[in-house]
Parts: sequence; C-alpha cells; structure tokens
Amino acid sequence: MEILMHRIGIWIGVFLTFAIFSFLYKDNPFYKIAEQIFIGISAGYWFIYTIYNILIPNLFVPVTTDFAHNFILLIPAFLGILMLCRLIPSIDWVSRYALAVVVGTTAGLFFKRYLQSDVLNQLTATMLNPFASSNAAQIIGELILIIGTITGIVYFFFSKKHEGAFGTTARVGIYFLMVSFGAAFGYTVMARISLLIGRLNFLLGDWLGILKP
Amino acid sequence: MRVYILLVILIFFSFALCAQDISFTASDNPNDDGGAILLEWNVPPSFPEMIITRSIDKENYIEIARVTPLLKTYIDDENIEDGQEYFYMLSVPKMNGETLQSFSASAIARAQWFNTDKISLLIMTILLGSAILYFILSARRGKRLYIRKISGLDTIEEAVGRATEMGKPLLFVPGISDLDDMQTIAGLNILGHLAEKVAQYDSTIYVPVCRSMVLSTAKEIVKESYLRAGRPDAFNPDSVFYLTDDQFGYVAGVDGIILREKPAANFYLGAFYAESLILAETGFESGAIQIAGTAMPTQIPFFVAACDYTLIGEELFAASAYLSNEPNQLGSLKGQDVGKAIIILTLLVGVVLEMFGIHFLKDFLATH
Amino acid sequence: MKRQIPMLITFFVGALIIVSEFIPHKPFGNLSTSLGGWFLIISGFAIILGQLSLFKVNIIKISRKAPNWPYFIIALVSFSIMVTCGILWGTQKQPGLIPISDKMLNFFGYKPFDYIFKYMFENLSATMFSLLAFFMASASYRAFRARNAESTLLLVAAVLVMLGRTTIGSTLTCWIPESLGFLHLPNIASFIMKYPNTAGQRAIMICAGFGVIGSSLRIILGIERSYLGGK
Amino acid sequence: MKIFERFLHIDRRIIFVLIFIGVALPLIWTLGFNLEVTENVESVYNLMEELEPGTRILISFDYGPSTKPEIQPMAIALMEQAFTNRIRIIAIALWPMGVQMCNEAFEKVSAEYPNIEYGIDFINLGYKVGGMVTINHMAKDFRSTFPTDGGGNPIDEFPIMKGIKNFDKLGCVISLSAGDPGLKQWVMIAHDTFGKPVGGGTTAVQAPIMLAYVNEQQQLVGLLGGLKGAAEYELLVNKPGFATKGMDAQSVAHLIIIIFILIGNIGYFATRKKDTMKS
Repeated sequence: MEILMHRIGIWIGVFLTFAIFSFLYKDNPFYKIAEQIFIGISAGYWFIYTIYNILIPNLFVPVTTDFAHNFILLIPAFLGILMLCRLIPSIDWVSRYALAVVVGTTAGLFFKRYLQSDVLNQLTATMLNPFASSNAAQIIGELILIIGTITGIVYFFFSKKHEGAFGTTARVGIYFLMVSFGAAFGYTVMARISLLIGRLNFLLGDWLGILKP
Repeated sequence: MRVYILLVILIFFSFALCAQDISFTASDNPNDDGGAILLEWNVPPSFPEMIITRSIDKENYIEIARVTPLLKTYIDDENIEDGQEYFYMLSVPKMNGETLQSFSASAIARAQWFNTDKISLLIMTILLGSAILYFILSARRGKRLYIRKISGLDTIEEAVGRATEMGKPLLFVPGISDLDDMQTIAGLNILGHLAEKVAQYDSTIYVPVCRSMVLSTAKEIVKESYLRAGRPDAFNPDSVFYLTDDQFGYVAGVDGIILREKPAANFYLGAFYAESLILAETGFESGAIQIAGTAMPTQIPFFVAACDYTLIGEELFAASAYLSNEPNQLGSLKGQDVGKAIIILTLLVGVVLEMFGIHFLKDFLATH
Repeated sequence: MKRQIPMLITFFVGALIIVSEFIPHKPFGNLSTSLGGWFLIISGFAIILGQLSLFKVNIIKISRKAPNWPYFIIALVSFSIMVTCGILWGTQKQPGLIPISDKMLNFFGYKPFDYIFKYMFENLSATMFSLLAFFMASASYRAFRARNAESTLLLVAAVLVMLGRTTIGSTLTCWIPESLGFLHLPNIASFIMKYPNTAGQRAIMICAGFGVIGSSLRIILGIERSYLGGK
Repeated sequence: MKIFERFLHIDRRIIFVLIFIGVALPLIWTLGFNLEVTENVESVYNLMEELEPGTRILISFDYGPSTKPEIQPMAIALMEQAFTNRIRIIAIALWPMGVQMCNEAFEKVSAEYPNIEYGIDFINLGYKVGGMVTINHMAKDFRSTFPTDGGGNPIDEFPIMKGIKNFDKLGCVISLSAGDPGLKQWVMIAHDTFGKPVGGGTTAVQAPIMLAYVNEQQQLVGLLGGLKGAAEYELLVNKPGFATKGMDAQSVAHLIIIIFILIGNIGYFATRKKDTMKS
C-alpha cells in the first residue's frame, strides 16, 4: 500500500510540476490552481510549525507547568494577542504596542550589529599591506580590493557633486560595482539552472526512472 | 622523615618536569553579566584527556568536565554565583596513564559595568549617532543641505514628455514589499514627484500594486500630486489599482499591462525579488524607456543590464530624500555621509600604518 | 495614546538593546536577554496573524466575488486541510491530538501532513523557482546588451564567472601551460570573485550598513514613524 | 544583413526548449568533466576536519524545498563528514521548512551509520522564528530558546545537550542558508559578537555577497556557493552525489546561455551599425 501511495504521490507531484511549467506558455487555469494550492499549503505549514515549535514549547508549556517562574511570559503573550487585534479594523491600533517592541528590538540590534559587522569589520578586513605578499596576483588583487572599496564608497557619497578628481574616483567606483554585479549575475544564472536540474532529476529519475540512482 | 624527603624530591621533580609546559589558571570570565569563570591551561598536546573538578570549600571536589589539552579553555557557567570563590583542580594523567598530577586555581565571578572589548564600537556609535542627529536637527531648523543630483532622476521629466508626445501612458511599479520596507516608501516618494509631472503634462500613469496597504498610500500620494499640480479634476482613482499579493501572479499581471498598453516609460522603484528580471525583460522588448531603482543587491544586476537608468542601492534613498526634501531623510543622509568620510579616512590611514608594520589601529578596531 | 506610547516603547526597548552591548551588568544585560525571549513569542503570534489575515483576505475576495474568486477557494481548502492534518495527527516526531494508527502510517508511508509536504509542497515550491531558469535564459538573450562601458563590464564579468564556475571552464582552458596558470578560466573567475567583486560588494555593504544604522536610529528616536502606519 | 536581424528575434520558446534539452541530456548521459576544489570550500572542510571527535557543532537549516537542489547535497555531505569523524550535530532551523529538510538529510545519511543515535550524536531542535534577534537570544540563553527538541521532548533528556547554555561549548556554527534569516545573521551574531567560527553554504544567488565576509577577519571561515560548492564538497568527503551528477548539466546550460547572450549582442551591434549608417 505504501508503495502505491508513493507512486500516487509522485504522479501528483508530476501533475503539479507540469501545471506550473505551463506558465511558460502563458498564464492559465492549471497554473492558477497549482499556485493557490501552493499558497494554501505553505500558509498551513507555517501555521502548524509556529504552533508546535514556538507557541507550545516556548509559551504554553512553561506557563502551565511552572507558573511561578514563568508568569512573566504572560506579558509577551498579551502583546502577541494585541498583535492579533490587527484583524479587527476598529481596534487595530492596539497592535502597535506589540509592533513597537518588535521594531524597537530589531532596530536596536540592527544598529549595533550592522555597525560592527558590515562597517567596522569590513573596514579592518580591508586594512591590508598589499606588498606583504610575494605573489604578483595577490599584490595586484589586494591593491584592487583597497582601491575598489574606497572608490565604491565614494560613488555612494551624496553630499558632493561628482566632478573633477572626485568625479573620476566615483567613476572608477562604479566600474567596480559593475564587475560585482556581473559576478552576481553569473552566480544567479548558476542558481536558477541548479533548480531546474533538481526538477528534471525528479521528472527523469523519480517519475520516469531513466536516471541511474 | 625519609618519606618527607622523598615527597619533596618527587614534588620538586614533577614541577621541574612540568613547570615549563604546564599552567592552569582560573579567572572571572571578562565582559559578561557574571555567573561564569574562565579556565585556561597550557598542557603539551600529547597528554590524554584531563579532568576538571570544582569545589567551594577546597575539600569536596566535583567533576565538571573532561577536556583535552588542545581545547585550551573552558568556561564554567554551571550554577556559579557572583561573589563566591570557587576552587578548581585540573587533574593531568601522566604519559603512561598511571599517577595523576593536579593543578589548582581559584576565582570569583563578577558582572562587569563596562565591556572593554567594545570601546571602538562605542566610539563609532557616538560619532555616527551624533553626526546623524546633528544634521537632522539642523535640517529641521531650515538649514539647506546639499544632495547631489541623481543622474537617473533627470530622465523622469524627459520620459513624461516623451510619453505625452507619443500619446502613451507611463507605468510605475513600487516593488512587491509592504510599507514596512523602507524601499517601498522611497519608491512611493519618487512616485509623488513623477505623478506631479504627469499631471502637469496631462499624461496618464498606471500604478499596479500588490499589497493592500501600499494601494491606499499610493492612491493618496498620486491624488496629492495632482492637487499640487493644480489638476485635482484630472486624477483618475482607477489608475492606481491592486493586482494580487502573489509574486508571480503580480508579475503576470504587470507583464500583461506592458504588452497591452505598451507604456512609453516603465519605472521600477522599490523592493524587488526574483521577478525583477521578468519585468525588465518584458519592458525591454516593448521598447520602453526603463528606469529602475532597488536596494536589493541580488536584483540590481538585472536592472543594470536591461534598463536605461538604475538607481543602485542607497541611491534609491538619496533620490527619495532629494525629491521629497524631507529634513529627516536629508539630515540622516548627510550624517551617513560623514560616517562614510570617516571610514575612507580611517581606511587610508590604516593601510599606510599596515605598510609600515604598525598594527595598532587595526587591532583597536577589530573587536569581537 | 495611539502613537506616543508605542513610540516610547520603541525608544526604551531600542535604547536598552544598544546600551546592554556596552554594559553587561544587571539590569541591562538580563533585561535585554529576556527581551529576546519575548520577541520570539510575539513574532510567533505575528506569523499566526499573517496566516489568519491571508484567510480573512481570501474570504473577503470570495464573498465579494472578486475576479478569479473560485481559485481562492482552493487556497482556503488546502490551508484548512494542511492545518487539520497537522493538528489531528501531528508532524514527523511531533504527536498530534489523536495518535496516528499503524494502519494509516503504513497506508501513506508518512503522516498525512508530511505526505502533503513531501509530494505536493516540495514539488510546487521547487517548480515555482525553477521556472526562473527559463526566464533567466530568455532574459539573458533578449535584454542583456553591451550598451555602454558599464553594461559591457557587467556582461564580461558575468560570462567569465559563468564559464569559470563550472567544469566547462577548466575543460576549455586545460591546454594553457602551467606558467600561464592565471589565464585558466577557473583562476580568472576566482580572482574576480576574490578581489573586484569583494571590493564592490564591500562598498555596497558598508554604505547599506550606514543606511540601516541611520534608519534604526531614526526609528528608535521616534523620527521615523512609517512602521506605525500612515505617513 | 537579414541574418543579424533574425539574431535579434529568436522565439523565446526555442530558448526554453534548448535549455530543457541542455539540462536533461547530460543528466542521462554524463560527460564527466573534471572538477577542482576551490579555496573557500576547502576552508569549510578543514574547519570540520580539525574538530576533535565528540565535539558538538550547530548546523542551522535556513532553507526550504525551493532551493533544495542546491543546498541539500551540502547538508548530506556535511553530515557524512561529521558522522565519520564522530562530530555531534545539534540541528536547528530558522526557516520552518528547514526542519523537514534536516530530517530528510538525516534519514538518508544515518542509514549508512547504524551506530549514530538520535539524542547522542544528533538532535533536531526544530524551528524558531525571529532571525537575528533569536540567534542573539540563543547565544545568551540557549535553553530558554530551545526548551524542547522538534518533537516536543525536553532537551534535558538528551545527552548531546548536556552543558549547552550558550555557544561556548560548540566547536563551530554552520549555516546552510537560502537568504534572510541565514548565514549573514549567523556571521553577525555567532562570529562577530560571540567569537565562534562560522562556516556555511548558500545558494549561488547569495554567494557573491557572502564572499565579502570571507576575509582576514575570518568573519566567515569558508563558503560553499551553490551546486558547484556542493559538488566540490562531495568530492572532498569522497561521496559523489546529486551535486556531482548535476555539474555536467550545469556546464552545458551555462554554455547555451552564453551563446545566446553572444548571438543577441552580435545582432544588436550589427543592426545598430546599420541604423547609424542609415541616419
């Protein structure tokens, strides 16, 4: 029976795969059906996992089994319920109290972590002595890295007109940005093709069985 | 007596053997809120597994961990109370695994009032925070802050003019994120400016959106723009409309508009994900002028390759500040520029110092 | 009441989080730790809110007979089935309200929730994104032109990386002698990734980092209020 | 000159079909191009190899089925390496679908390692929302973030969780990520705040951005980027799998896309020259 259900499952998967691929031809009812099933299942999955993996172990169980130590958790629970009030338009403003905690925490943490990781650590990682190496490629590379980083930042400098030497520096900066966009483009092609490989592996392997396992 | 002499000799020898290699220290774990003691040892890597024991009275030692010489440190945070002295014993078996040799150390856990690892972070926080605040306040007091012209923005007027000449509409796509994303807000600010021009030239604009909150805000903004241009009667509320929340469904809808209406210019300004390339491609094929702007690093390449002008990353926010002339945004941008200038200068100084073999600045800034 | 108090909360919470970085001592350290736990619970409710409002929006669309309304029934039905299966029989190791019988487990091979996930959701989700492979290919051909210096640089870098980051790159340039090793496509691609790409990404990262810092500060100080809704 | 104009207007369905065939055929008949291991992949491998047997590591499954083809092979290869070296894995997920991805990988790998036991050598603690804030919270108070495993059993019941109160007793942190929250957040918290070595694998889309973290500061020890990174890792642990099999198809598809880019640009320049000559 298990094997039969497995085969049926594969056929369902194949149907859904082709329903979505049909979008390549044009938008059509099969695609729309598959799309709505996707949205529905996805939402259901999130819903169930949030309850089982977060609300029950982190809120419900601690409060019901050891109330004396965990009664403080009633505050976030209350705020969470305020959050749900957004569903009722007449009192949706109360959700702002909960939102304020979420936004405040995120803003505070983002402030210090971005300053540390994306500004200070990137800065120190660029403080290199390019001439320390004996390898020509590395010397050139590290010089490029230092110049590219500085000119790139100059491009994003908004308080000064891009003209004269400053404009030239910004121009060099944009070239570096373009190279990294090119690299990103190449990598994205790679990523999307990989996903198609995964799909064809399913169709040719799991469904038609013409691939060696 | 003989036993004592033997003992002394034994102790002396074992110390002489190990003194240069083995050390064991305990100290308060630094820069935390208490409740932890840091144990460090230096033992030749050839030694087998060692045992750490702990006591509060120097008598009853309880095993807390088994460690290897390579580990070098262990943080004891099991039921440690601040202010209480804890005694530790590191028991090192000899090479042959027979007798045990023990090293002891003690420490008291405390909470610190200042995390000394974070001085450079604190300095930057203060510098940057006060720069941003200063410029926001001075912008609010009416000081004019200069922002350079963003090149893509000049084409807005040109595009509206061309659309009017050709008798074709314009298309504005504010991305697929909701209002909580700053990119959407920046995009809508630019929409305000664009709609004003559209009203002046008596052209048409389509604004399909994919979030209901964005719909009401965008409608409001376009309406206001028509009012500012003195043409409130010309505002068509149906020109701003909702398609669907779903990513691909939305793209299919926008694609349809591009193919049917053949807009003279397409604007993609906001937060974009994988749909960016589908939009840019369809627009390119239709021959429209395309102006895009997003801070999504993964999507910028598609816009750069297929659009006539692209606002790259922070340029989107700068454009929004430039057009809206809002003091908060302008001041913040100026403050951030001060930060960038500090970074460039520090970087140059740092590189020069590194070349001369002085690592002070780099070590000071590198914290974790 | 409706705006001032939330702004005050945001200020206190944000400031506490920043201060606790420098002052680990009580009460800053432990308060900011508790806040992390609260955040987890509130965010859990926020996800539930998201799913419930999807439910609500769909019901409204159906009741108003919006265009394509029959399709939204499908979304509602699949949502309800998924949730019912999850609540009744649980997922994987997680038990549900009623214990799953061996007969049912043998029939499906999985719990119903996991069966739907494995055969329907995985395929739908993977196919949805693999569509992009085709669009990517046609967009590359139709829209990517070397129109000026910038886009030329972009395209050249892209092509070099696409060649260098697959096995074809090493196959194409394996005839180049060892002394000219830097001309091997994989080496060129690695060089691009390691230096000019990193330089560009780093510049973006630092500037975007300042952007995040600026907006966080504005939010904490109550200057930026768009998150509260309205302008 | 007509041919150049035709270059500009190839029907996109032809491209779709060619891409489909270009990916399908090399899957059926492998070409066997050779593969070289790159520095960033080797760094992750070495990070894992240098851990002592018995060390506990944290692997975060921050992806879902949409990027499974790229990242699942990494998860499998990493698990193989860990179980071979007796490294113990504490698995968590910042994406809800990551929980099932992790279990699928574990089911596949553990079949070959009969002495691997759930709760001793491996545990799946399930999903937590909250991204960076939650990572920060678990770094300070692991037990209140994860009071139970993914199946709802208290973590005190499992020997692998003994003494884990924060990141101190972890050998390293690995994030397999498809976006936000993911590797970036792990770098920011686990390494830049708490000093733990962080390694990881991402989709190729994320890789160029994350590479800026692989630097002198070791914010990120190494990086597996996309299917190629996974294939290289399979080569290192000597277990060729899906990623290795896919590399030929990947190469052929890239070649097709490059050819089309060239055709498009040749057509563009040829017709443009004609246009300017006319005017």
